[in-house]
Amino acid sequence: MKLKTLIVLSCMLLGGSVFSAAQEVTDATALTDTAAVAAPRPIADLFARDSENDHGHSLTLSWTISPDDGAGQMNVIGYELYRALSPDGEFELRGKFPFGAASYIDVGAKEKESSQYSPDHTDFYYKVRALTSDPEVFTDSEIFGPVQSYGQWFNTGRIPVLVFVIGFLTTTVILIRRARGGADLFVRRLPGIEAVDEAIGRATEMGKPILYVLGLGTAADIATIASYTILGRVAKKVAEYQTGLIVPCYDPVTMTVAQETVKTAYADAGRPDAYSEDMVYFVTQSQFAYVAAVNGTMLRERPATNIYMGKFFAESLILAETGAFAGSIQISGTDEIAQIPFFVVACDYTLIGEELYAASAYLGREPLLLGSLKAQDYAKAAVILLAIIGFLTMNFGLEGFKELFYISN
Amino acid sequence: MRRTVPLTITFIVGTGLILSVFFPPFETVGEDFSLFFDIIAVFAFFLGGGNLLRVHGTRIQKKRRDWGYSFITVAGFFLMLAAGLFKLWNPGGITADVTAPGSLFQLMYNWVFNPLGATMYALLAFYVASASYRAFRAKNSDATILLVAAFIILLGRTPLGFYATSWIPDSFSLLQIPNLAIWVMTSPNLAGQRAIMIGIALGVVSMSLRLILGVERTHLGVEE
Amino acid sequence: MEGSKRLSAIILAVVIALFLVSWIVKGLAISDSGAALWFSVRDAFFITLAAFLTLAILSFLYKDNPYYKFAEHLFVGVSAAYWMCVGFWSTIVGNLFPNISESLSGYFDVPYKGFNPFYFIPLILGIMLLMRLSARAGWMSRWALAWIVGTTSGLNLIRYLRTDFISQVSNTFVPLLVDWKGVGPFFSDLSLSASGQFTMTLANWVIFVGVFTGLIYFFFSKEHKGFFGAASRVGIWVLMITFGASFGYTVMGRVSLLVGRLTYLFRDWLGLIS
Amino acid sequence: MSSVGLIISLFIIGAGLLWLLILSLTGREVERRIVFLFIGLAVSVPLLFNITFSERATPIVLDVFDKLEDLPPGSKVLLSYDYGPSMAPEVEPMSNAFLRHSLAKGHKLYLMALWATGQSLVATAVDSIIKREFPDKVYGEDYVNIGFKAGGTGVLNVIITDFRKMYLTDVDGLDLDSLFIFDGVKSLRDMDVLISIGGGFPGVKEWVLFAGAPGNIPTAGGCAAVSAPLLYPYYPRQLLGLLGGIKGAAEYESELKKRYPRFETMPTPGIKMMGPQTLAHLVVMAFIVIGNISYFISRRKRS
Repeated sequence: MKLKTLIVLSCMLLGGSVFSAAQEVTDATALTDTAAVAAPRPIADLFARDSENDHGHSLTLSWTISPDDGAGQMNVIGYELYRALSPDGEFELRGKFPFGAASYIDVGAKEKESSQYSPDHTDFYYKVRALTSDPEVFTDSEIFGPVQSYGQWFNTGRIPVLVFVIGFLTTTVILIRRARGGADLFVRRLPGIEAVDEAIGRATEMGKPILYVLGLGTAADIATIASYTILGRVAKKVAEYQTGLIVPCYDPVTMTVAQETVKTAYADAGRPDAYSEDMVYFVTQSQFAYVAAVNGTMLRERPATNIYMGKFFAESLILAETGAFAGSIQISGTDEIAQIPFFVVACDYTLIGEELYAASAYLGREPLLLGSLKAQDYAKAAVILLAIIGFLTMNFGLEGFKELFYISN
Repeated sequence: MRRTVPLTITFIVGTGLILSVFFPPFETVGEDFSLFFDIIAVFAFFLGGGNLLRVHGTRIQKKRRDWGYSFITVAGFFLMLAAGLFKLWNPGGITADVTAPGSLFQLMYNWVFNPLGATMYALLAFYVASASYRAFRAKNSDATILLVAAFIILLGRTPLGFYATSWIPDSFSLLQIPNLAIWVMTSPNLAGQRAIMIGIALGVVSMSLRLILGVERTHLGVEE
Repeated sequence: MEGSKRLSAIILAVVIALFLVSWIVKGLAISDSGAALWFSVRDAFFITLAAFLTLAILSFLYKDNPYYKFAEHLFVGVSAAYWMCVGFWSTIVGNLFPNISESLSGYFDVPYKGFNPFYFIPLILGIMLLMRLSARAGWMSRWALAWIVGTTSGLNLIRYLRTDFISQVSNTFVPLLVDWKGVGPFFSDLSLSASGQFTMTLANWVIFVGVFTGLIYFFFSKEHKGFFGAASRVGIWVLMITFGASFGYTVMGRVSLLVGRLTYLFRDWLGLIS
Repeated sequence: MSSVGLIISLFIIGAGLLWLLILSLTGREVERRIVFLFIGLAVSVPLLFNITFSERATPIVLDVFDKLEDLPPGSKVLLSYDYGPSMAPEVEPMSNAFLRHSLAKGHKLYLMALWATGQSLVATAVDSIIKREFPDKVYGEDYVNIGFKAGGTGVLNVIITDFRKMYLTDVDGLDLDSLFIFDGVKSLRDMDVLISIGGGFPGVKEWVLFAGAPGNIPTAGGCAAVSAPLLYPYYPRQLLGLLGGIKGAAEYESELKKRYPRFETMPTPGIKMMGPQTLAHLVVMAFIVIGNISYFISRRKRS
């Protein structure tokens, strides 16, 4: 929503400012330039069509600039676009542009009650007025029309995305089937995940708890959801070993899900009574206050192991350094590229980017999950292949290959 | 049943959102859903606030370690909550912007919240140094590469880096440390980032697919 | 034990005394500049408070201590309420009310946008989420969570494909040789400037090889042996360069943050520097 | 008094590091609080005692400096303020340095802004630098402020062919034709160099793509450190040179000080801000070296 408002606002601002700039040009020139201005020649080839790949209420216009724009008499300072419902009807101003402009997308609102409403399937007639520094002197173009706007049902500009979605989905489903059929799927070691079991054992021996930090992600981050799977696994082990578990949460929704996850894990481990609501608690939804509190917990509870999995930002190093100072073993994983270096430097084990997502499949060892992991590898192989082809085609000047990957909007 | 319904909801919502991208009439569904998400998150704040009070209440009640400090948390919470919800000291009254200058809310933000946050953030300057000292050691080939790359960048940002290699002629200026630092940032660094990014994108796509298909379901909790 | 208790009491007394001194001195300084009494008392209090809180957080570097605990607990309480208030005013009052209720919009003086039944979706889901506080209707909260997870996966799948995956892949399509002029000029110009085509070509090769080997490192279903093993080794090296470089590059930004806090202490509070 | 404190504190830092180095030769580890202490000193001492280091300009900065230096006096330099107050601490030192350099060299200076917030910053710069330090420079002859026009890249598209279609007057409402400095100036193509300061949108990148590259006009830039890596790829083909963050500003300032005796006493916020930075970087590097020494010594001892 915020983004949407922002875009709308900035469009309005931009539109408004171009408009006002054009306005200033006209007004000021009128004041300074008293000499008579000759009428400019009109623009040519005015053409309007429905805008592609949208939900209607929008028309795309193009024209050839007036011969007096930047050449000839050099007296064109801008254009105005007018629209009417019939060729001899009342023309309404739709836009103002500086000189040199030769195209415009006339977007109306789709809500009927809006003042900017522009109906679909309605005939419109357009004309473009070439302006001079004298507001009295201008030339209109020939009228173009009728033209209608209408919505498309399918956005062809996004075909590359669709192709990939379908390809990936098919591969995943096929591989999951194959895995279900009993095909043995190899998965390489992930030292960071293997260390988890070891670390829980160590915590049990030391009689100290395990601290699990889900990061600053909300439930809207896939990394956080990936983290639940690992949390579920850790909680189950912890329940079996009867070690303590501390899960301070940053986001209330995240906390809710984490509570469910841990509760389930304790039930699965056959110790539902050992679960306590105090294990998973909310701290605060403010980055550095959260860090301050977790830092305090680390030095006061002295957990044997700290596990950081999910989305992390600037706090990554503060947490990891304090944990190292407290003498805990630290295992981390994040998909936040800027923070991976800090975890790599300060933690004992780090799951780098994609490894975080692979971890859940690795832990589950279910054929379903392994099948999807295999599909990821196929996709990477495809990327490498494409990169080689791209490398070669670029060298022989075949830029067209790259264009295939162009997503229009 | 209690598990089937949630899995079905996830499947329908997920597939619907993916498809909406390709069909212009439904293009804005994603934005609307993100907005809905924000609204639901605010409801969750009440869960969070309630949980916070419960945790600290228990600490005070059971006189757990450091229970006295829990009073401070609770007091700070209620003071700020009152300042924000009732717009205390706000020159514009209840309809004014909550962060209007002069309001207690804004004062607390400027003089308590902000300095505390900024100082926590500033601790990073210290931790960057202690982490460099502890971890940048040539223990093996990987660690050595990490160390050398970091050292080149650090050197490139001090006059030392310039003086150390200023004798290199301009036609070989790539080998001068400040330029080398720029080159490292723009070439190998870019390559590494890109590999990680592609990997992450695939991981996210695959994970989302698993969630939508209901293969991954840990987050949904117990079967009752 | 007794001794350490007395010591901390003395320290506490000193800290409080210093706080009061700072409050008074600052207050006098502000009222000298012509501010009203109430404002100088208030501003001096807050300036001193901010300075002491800054020092309390910094004291954590030495060790955990009561002053840090105080600052930490205050911070947690204040920040939790801060986000609740902002969320309430901006989202519930700013976005939800204008779409569902004219009288509520009127009460809070926000422009009413007309009744939109779709806004009952988040309202209902939000209430469902709160249901988890009840033992019997707790299962309802899972429906809300399922909706959230569905939204998250649907939106992220497309977003990552479009912005990260496809665009990053096509950016890797770079020419192997950048306008070849012959062997001589190729090796004679090792400058950073792009007229040195060696640099440009090298950069393209590094990017290509880096992405190639980096992706091989991320292969999960292949054992890292033979060619794969060698390639993934190189991949790890590329990643290590990336991590080292990013780490080194951030140091400057982090120091700036500390400069900011110290400037506050030295200039705004103590007035040591101008 | 302050120089005594300065010497003492620098001595403490230097001797302390040396002592730690000697300790590390015995394979001993330094406690982290000691590391913290040194970082604290390295940042606060330069702040308190105003320590500065002479910066040596890197080619990417020197290229801009030399361009302004090599142009004959009277050349036309356009400076665009494309930033707001939040970015100002990092980039304002750059715009000030460009201002001083161009005027001292005798270039004609055209000031404008693509950010609305930039216009008031231009006005401040005119009052605090040009009027105060260059009282002999005449407005409308040696420099001009045409202010802000909205439209971002749209503005660039227009003024690359004609200033007067976008700007009829300067910021004070004076007709461009009445200003001596605009005699014979039609568009951006008449400028000898374009400089954009600011890393946001519209900013350096837009100047390169919409003005510098299509008009074949030398374009230079200055930006915050975070945006610098995104702009490096344009150097040096489309971008003459780039000042990245405080370091870039400090390098330019020191180059200016070196070549122009009149700027001996000018305020150099860039160089000043670099003091804590440089010292902190040196301390971090020293600790990396110390850490490796003690690591190797203790490993040898063990084996």
